[in-house]
Amino acid sequence: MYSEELVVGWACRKVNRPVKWTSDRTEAFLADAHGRDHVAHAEMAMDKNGKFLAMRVNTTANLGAYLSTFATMVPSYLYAFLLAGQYSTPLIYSEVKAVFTNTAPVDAARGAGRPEATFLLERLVDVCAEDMGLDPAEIRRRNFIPVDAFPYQTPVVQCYDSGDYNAALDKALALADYEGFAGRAEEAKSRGKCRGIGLSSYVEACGIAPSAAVGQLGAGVGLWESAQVRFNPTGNVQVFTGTHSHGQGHETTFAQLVTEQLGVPIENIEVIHGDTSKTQFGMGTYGSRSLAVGGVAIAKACEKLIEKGKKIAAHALEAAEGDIEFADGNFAIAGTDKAMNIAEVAFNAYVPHSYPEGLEPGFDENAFFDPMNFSFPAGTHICEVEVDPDTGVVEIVKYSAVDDFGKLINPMIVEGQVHGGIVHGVGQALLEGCQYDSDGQLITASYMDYAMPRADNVPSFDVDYAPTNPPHNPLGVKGCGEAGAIGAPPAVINAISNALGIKHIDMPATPENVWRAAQTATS
Amino acid sequence: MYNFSYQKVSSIADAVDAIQKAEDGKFVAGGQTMLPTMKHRLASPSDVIDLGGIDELKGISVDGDTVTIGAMTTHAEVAASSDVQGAIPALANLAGNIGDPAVRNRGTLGGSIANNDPAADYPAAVIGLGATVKTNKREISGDEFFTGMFETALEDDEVITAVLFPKADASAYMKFENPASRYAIVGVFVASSGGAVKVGVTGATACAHRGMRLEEALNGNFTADAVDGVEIPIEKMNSDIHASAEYRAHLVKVMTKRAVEACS
Amino acid sequence: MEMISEQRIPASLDEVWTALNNTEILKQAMPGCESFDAVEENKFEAKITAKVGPVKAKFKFNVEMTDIDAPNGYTIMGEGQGGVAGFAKGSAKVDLTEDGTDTILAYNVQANVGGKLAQLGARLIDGAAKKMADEFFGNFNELLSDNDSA
Amino acid sequence: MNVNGESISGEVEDRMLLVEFLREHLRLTGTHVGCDTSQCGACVVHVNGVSVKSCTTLAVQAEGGDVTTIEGLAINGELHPMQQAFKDNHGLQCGFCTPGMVMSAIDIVNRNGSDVDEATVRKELEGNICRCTGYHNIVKAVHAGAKNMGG
Amino acid sequence: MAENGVGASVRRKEDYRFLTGKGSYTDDLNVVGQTHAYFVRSPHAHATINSIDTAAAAAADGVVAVLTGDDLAADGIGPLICGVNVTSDDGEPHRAPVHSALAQGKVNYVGDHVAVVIAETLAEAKDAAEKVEVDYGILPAVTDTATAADDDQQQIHEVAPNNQCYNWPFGDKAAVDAAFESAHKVSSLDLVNNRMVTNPMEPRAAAGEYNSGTEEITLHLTTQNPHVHRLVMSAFNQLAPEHKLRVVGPDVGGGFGVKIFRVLRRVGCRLGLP
Repeated sequence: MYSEELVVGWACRKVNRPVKWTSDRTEAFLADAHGRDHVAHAEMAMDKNGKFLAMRVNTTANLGAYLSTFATMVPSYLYAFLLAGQYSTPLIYSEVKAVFTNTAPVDAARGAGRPEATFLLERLVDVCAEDMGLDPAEIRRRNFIPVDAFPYQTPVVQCYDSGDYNAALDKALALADYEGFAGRAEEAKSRGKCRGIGLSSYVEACGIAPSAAVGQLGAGVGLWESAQVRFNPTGNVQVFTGTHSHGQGHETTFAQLVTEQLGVPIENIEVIHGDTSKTQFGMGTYGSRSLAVGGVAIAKACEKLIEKGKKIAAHALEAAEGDIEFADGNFAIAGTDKAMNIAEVAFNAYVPHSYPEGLEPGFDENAFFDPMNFSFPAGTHICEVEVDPDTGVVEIVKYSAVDDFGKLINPMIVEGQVHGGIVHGVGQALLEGCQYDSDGQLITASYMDYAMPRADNVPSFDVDYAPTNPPHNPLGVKGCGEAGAIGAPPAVINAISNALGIKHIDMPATPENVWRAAQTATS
Repeated sequence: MYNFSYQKVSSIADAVDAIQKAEDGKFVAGGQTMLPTMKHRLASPSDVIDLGGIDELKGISVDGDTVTIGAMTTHAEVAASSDVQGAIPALANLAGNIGDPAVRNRGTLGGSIANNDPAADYPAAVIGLGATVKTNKREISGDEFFTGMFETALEDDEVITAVLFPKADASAYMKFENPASRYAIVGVFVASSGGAVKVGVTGATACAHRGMRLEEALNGNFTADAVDGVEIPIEKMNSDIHASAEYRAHLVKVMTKRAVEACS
Repeated sequence: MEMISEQRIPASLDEVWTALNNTEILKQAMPGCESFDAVEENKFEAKITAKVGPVKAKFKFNVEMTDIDAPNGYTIMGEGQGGVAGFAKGSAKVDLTEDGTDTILAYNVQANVGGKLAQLGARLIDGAAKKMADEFFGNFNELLSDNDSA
Repeated sequence: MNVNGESISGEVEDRMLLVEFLREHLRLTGTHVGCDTSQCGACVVHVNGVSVKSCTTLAVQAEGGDVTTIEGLAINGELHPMQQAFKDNHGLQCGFCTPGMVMSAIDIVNRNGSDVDEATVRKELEGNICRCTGYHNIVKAVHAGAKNMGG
Repeated sequence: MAENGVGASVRRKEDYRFLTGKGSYTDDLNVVGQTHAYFVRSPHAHATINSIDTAAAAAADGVVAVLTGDDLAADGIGPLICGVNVTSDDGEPHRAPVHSALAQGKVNYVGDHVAVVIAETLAEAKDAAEKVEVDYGILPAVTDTATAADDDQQQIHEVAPNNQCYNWPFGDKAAVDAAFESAHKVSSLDLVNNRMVTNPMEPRAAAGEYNSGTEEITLHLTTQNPHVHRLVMSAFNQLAPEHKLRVVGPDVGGGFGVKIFRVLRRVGCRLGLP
């Protein structure tokens, strides 16, 4: 939460007038919570086959001037608990020092902790591959958690639900034509360009979260989600969710869940969110949780409606409740053609002229869902770049992503989330760097100096899926909103390192930094 | 923005009259730099005198070896002009890469060179092509027009009317963009005419300038390789979070080579 | 940022030193300076309108002279408030050395800005500071040269 | 001025920006403000048929001009081909940059024709920033819209 | 049914309004009698606030009120909270400095909130904000992540010695060290994870309305979770009882984490529950 929000709420009562405040972009740069800002040292111990034996990580995390709402958790629980990644490393030790500075507060930013962990680990794995003389794909394969080991308990608290990391890697390698890379690199060389390819095999914990788990970590409320599915007498449906959509398309995805389950035409379903006076208490949208947690709550409310509908239909059709079956929007007496559709049931529920005692009028159900575990999307992203060694300019020539999000409710929307996440991650890797001078003045406080990714900074992407079935989630879904931002940064930096034959380059890999690295690499 | 008084004038005489009467007046051409500055309250002119209504400041004409572009001609108009494309394609190309399409639809040639931002594109072309800046008072050679960071030879009540660009046998502009603002970190305009080479450099130093050392090397040996031996003095280069002086000096050479290659 | 430069001034070291302590000369040399008044010994208040391209901001500077080593040099420091534009602070360490009949004035300038100027003008700060310092010492040189010929 | 085909007149302060006039006086809030340095493009409208950033244009400068905003594209509830293409291709997520993006897209097609290539589309969208979509689907949408506009 | 059900790439229901300019974002809301707020922010990264003189601003054209941290404290509005506890290696909870919504006594970063001006128009609020005189005592600033906790650094918050919020070890160090001792090969890497600004395209906004008849505050916010915003503002900031506070997140133009209010700690205690 922010000062401005509280002050506006307080001030409108104090002056007894409506008060509006809107940030301009410069204020947003100054006072919106920033993200990331770690310095870290990481080490991996290996046996002679390149098998990971243990990892040690030392991290300093900048929290800014004050603690923002989630500041403490991002570099701790959302970071260190993801350090196992896709690997069966048996021993992990992490130390995180969180510090205050005279800079804007730092808090959650797309991925929150998980991109930091993934960048560190997936860069380190490439360094390990180089040190062991192994192909980056090979060292990953040797260390992946095997498909038959799920659910898999990592040494850092998290217990992964499901995954088939080899499947995603193989599919991504094929999609990226990894085999053909050497030829493309040769061809690029003839044009004076350095071509590189980089892998990133990430896992993340989202679908935040099981209340029991976060309770143990010091959270004082649960992280369930709520839903209410209400039929109006004329048969259309209002779905109230405690989640909140700000671009994710809930009004569509959630309507799809309801149309699938209840058989009501999608145009007759309205999803309502974001108003404390309209919707029941809910936890909101972040940590890729809306579908994996909120969607399940909706499904459960729909189940309750079906149960209730059976009672009403049984009464109306003069049958035993046990004989009523529900399918495709119709309540029917099993083995007969006597049936009524769900809209008729709804009308009946609000016109209960002859209801027996015990049958409650109304057709409106609530449900809450508290998952047993996080959901653990994973995947392999492969980035191919061409570096112009004369200028240091990096062009992403090909980007392939294969993700496991479990079951997809709306593939179009999921793919859009992947695209957006990738570009957020590419932005971090190549363009975006927030800089303060030594006096604490923010010198990247506008789009004139803070480089946002534009359409011509990125190519179109090749996206595919290697789904597994998460056992804890009744819908079989995992979150997808943050995956790209988590997977992309190491894929891009690994590709640049590969192109130049260097150990590492820090983000953002600006043209000057890349040019300097290229100078060092060739000298 | 602070308040000010806006006047749209329809003749140069009215414009001059208005600025002389104003306490602290400013001409606005396209306004693409001035309005954001005023919005941030970093400038507070008492009067804003809009030159957009003066028809004689607009338009493009080709006469023999000279392309004349009115000061209030927008970047988009220059980029799209078949006259400019035919006579000096590098100039059309330069105009078509200033800012973004919406900015190009309002930003003007006169506004750009009068502002003389150290990272603006047009000054490189004015210098590289050896253009002449025509005002309501006189004609100023490109070399003499740009006098320092954001400074020009213009007097307070002087209005640019047009820029006269001589055709070149071959010319090219190569720009290395700032990834955030898309201004030039370094932009180099190379023009070759009758064996004589001119090089206009922007972005690199406090003010656009002629690349004399580069010209020396390229006169008589108009090849990219000729640039290799040229030493670019680092101490004069701009340095900021986007590019150090050393990197800028390097880019001046790379962009020059690429411009020379594009000329052939 | 930091920058180092020098001026050769056709005047004696003592003349230059005197001028460096003359508020009227300092005022005339400073671009955009409207007033430069002593408030106490070695402390001054200056009003300056700084103009860099489209940006025009009025500053009120508190100026102080320190490390005074007459007649060989001093450090002149200023901190200015520019209202909504932000603030600027800078110092110039000035060293004088005699060279024949001329004096070499070497200056080492450090400048910083804060507020909107820093937030929006990062790419221009170094250039603008250098320009102002060079103009100031250039004007100063000219003023002394004119004095000589007068 | 003429806004979305309707003649509009009003007294405004000289310092009022076109975007402020549209949003505050005419309550045409589809045109958004996403930055203060003319970079993001959320405020793009058409003035006399070409795209301009309404946050960097004074209202008085548009006097007598024809202004088209996102609200003026759909006719009788039927989406403009470019709007339809954005919907069909999932070219928007949070919707905030979308009005400016659509106005710029139409301008791109107007200038480059219906067979504009991908590199040109990407290059010419440089004045419009989107944080949600990763541009992939926007580029697809502009191509689809270009075809529909052309046909 | 299946064509619009699970697994179908259904075109979005929300798109029509966004594509026709009919989305309703917080800044699009306009109500009768609306005033505009503009914040006076610190231009300094680290400074004491010696005094704030609001008289000239309060007297400026169109100004409705100029409010500071003292006014906020006088009305009993609580400071902003951090939601999650992390236990440091000394067994103590993480160090949590008080964060008043309007600074009191000290500012700690450029952009920190010093005062708010409320006026009839935004331009008037900005004009008046320039008239708020703040006397700052400038302190050295700490900006570098790697060295912020070094002994010679300026102390920012009294409660956090060495500018350290926590040091949080996790894992079996002895076992890990032993594994490193006997490893065939150790690879290592130093890296920086660069600071980002999240930049949803819609800047944050808030619009508040108070109904003195029902004593209810309605707050429209660019929020990712309105209920939690309400809960915290009620339980921790004492803005209003939960049933007298309505929080609405209308159309929100991107969040990416920057518009969250997250998990909170100790709500139960605050509410007097076990």
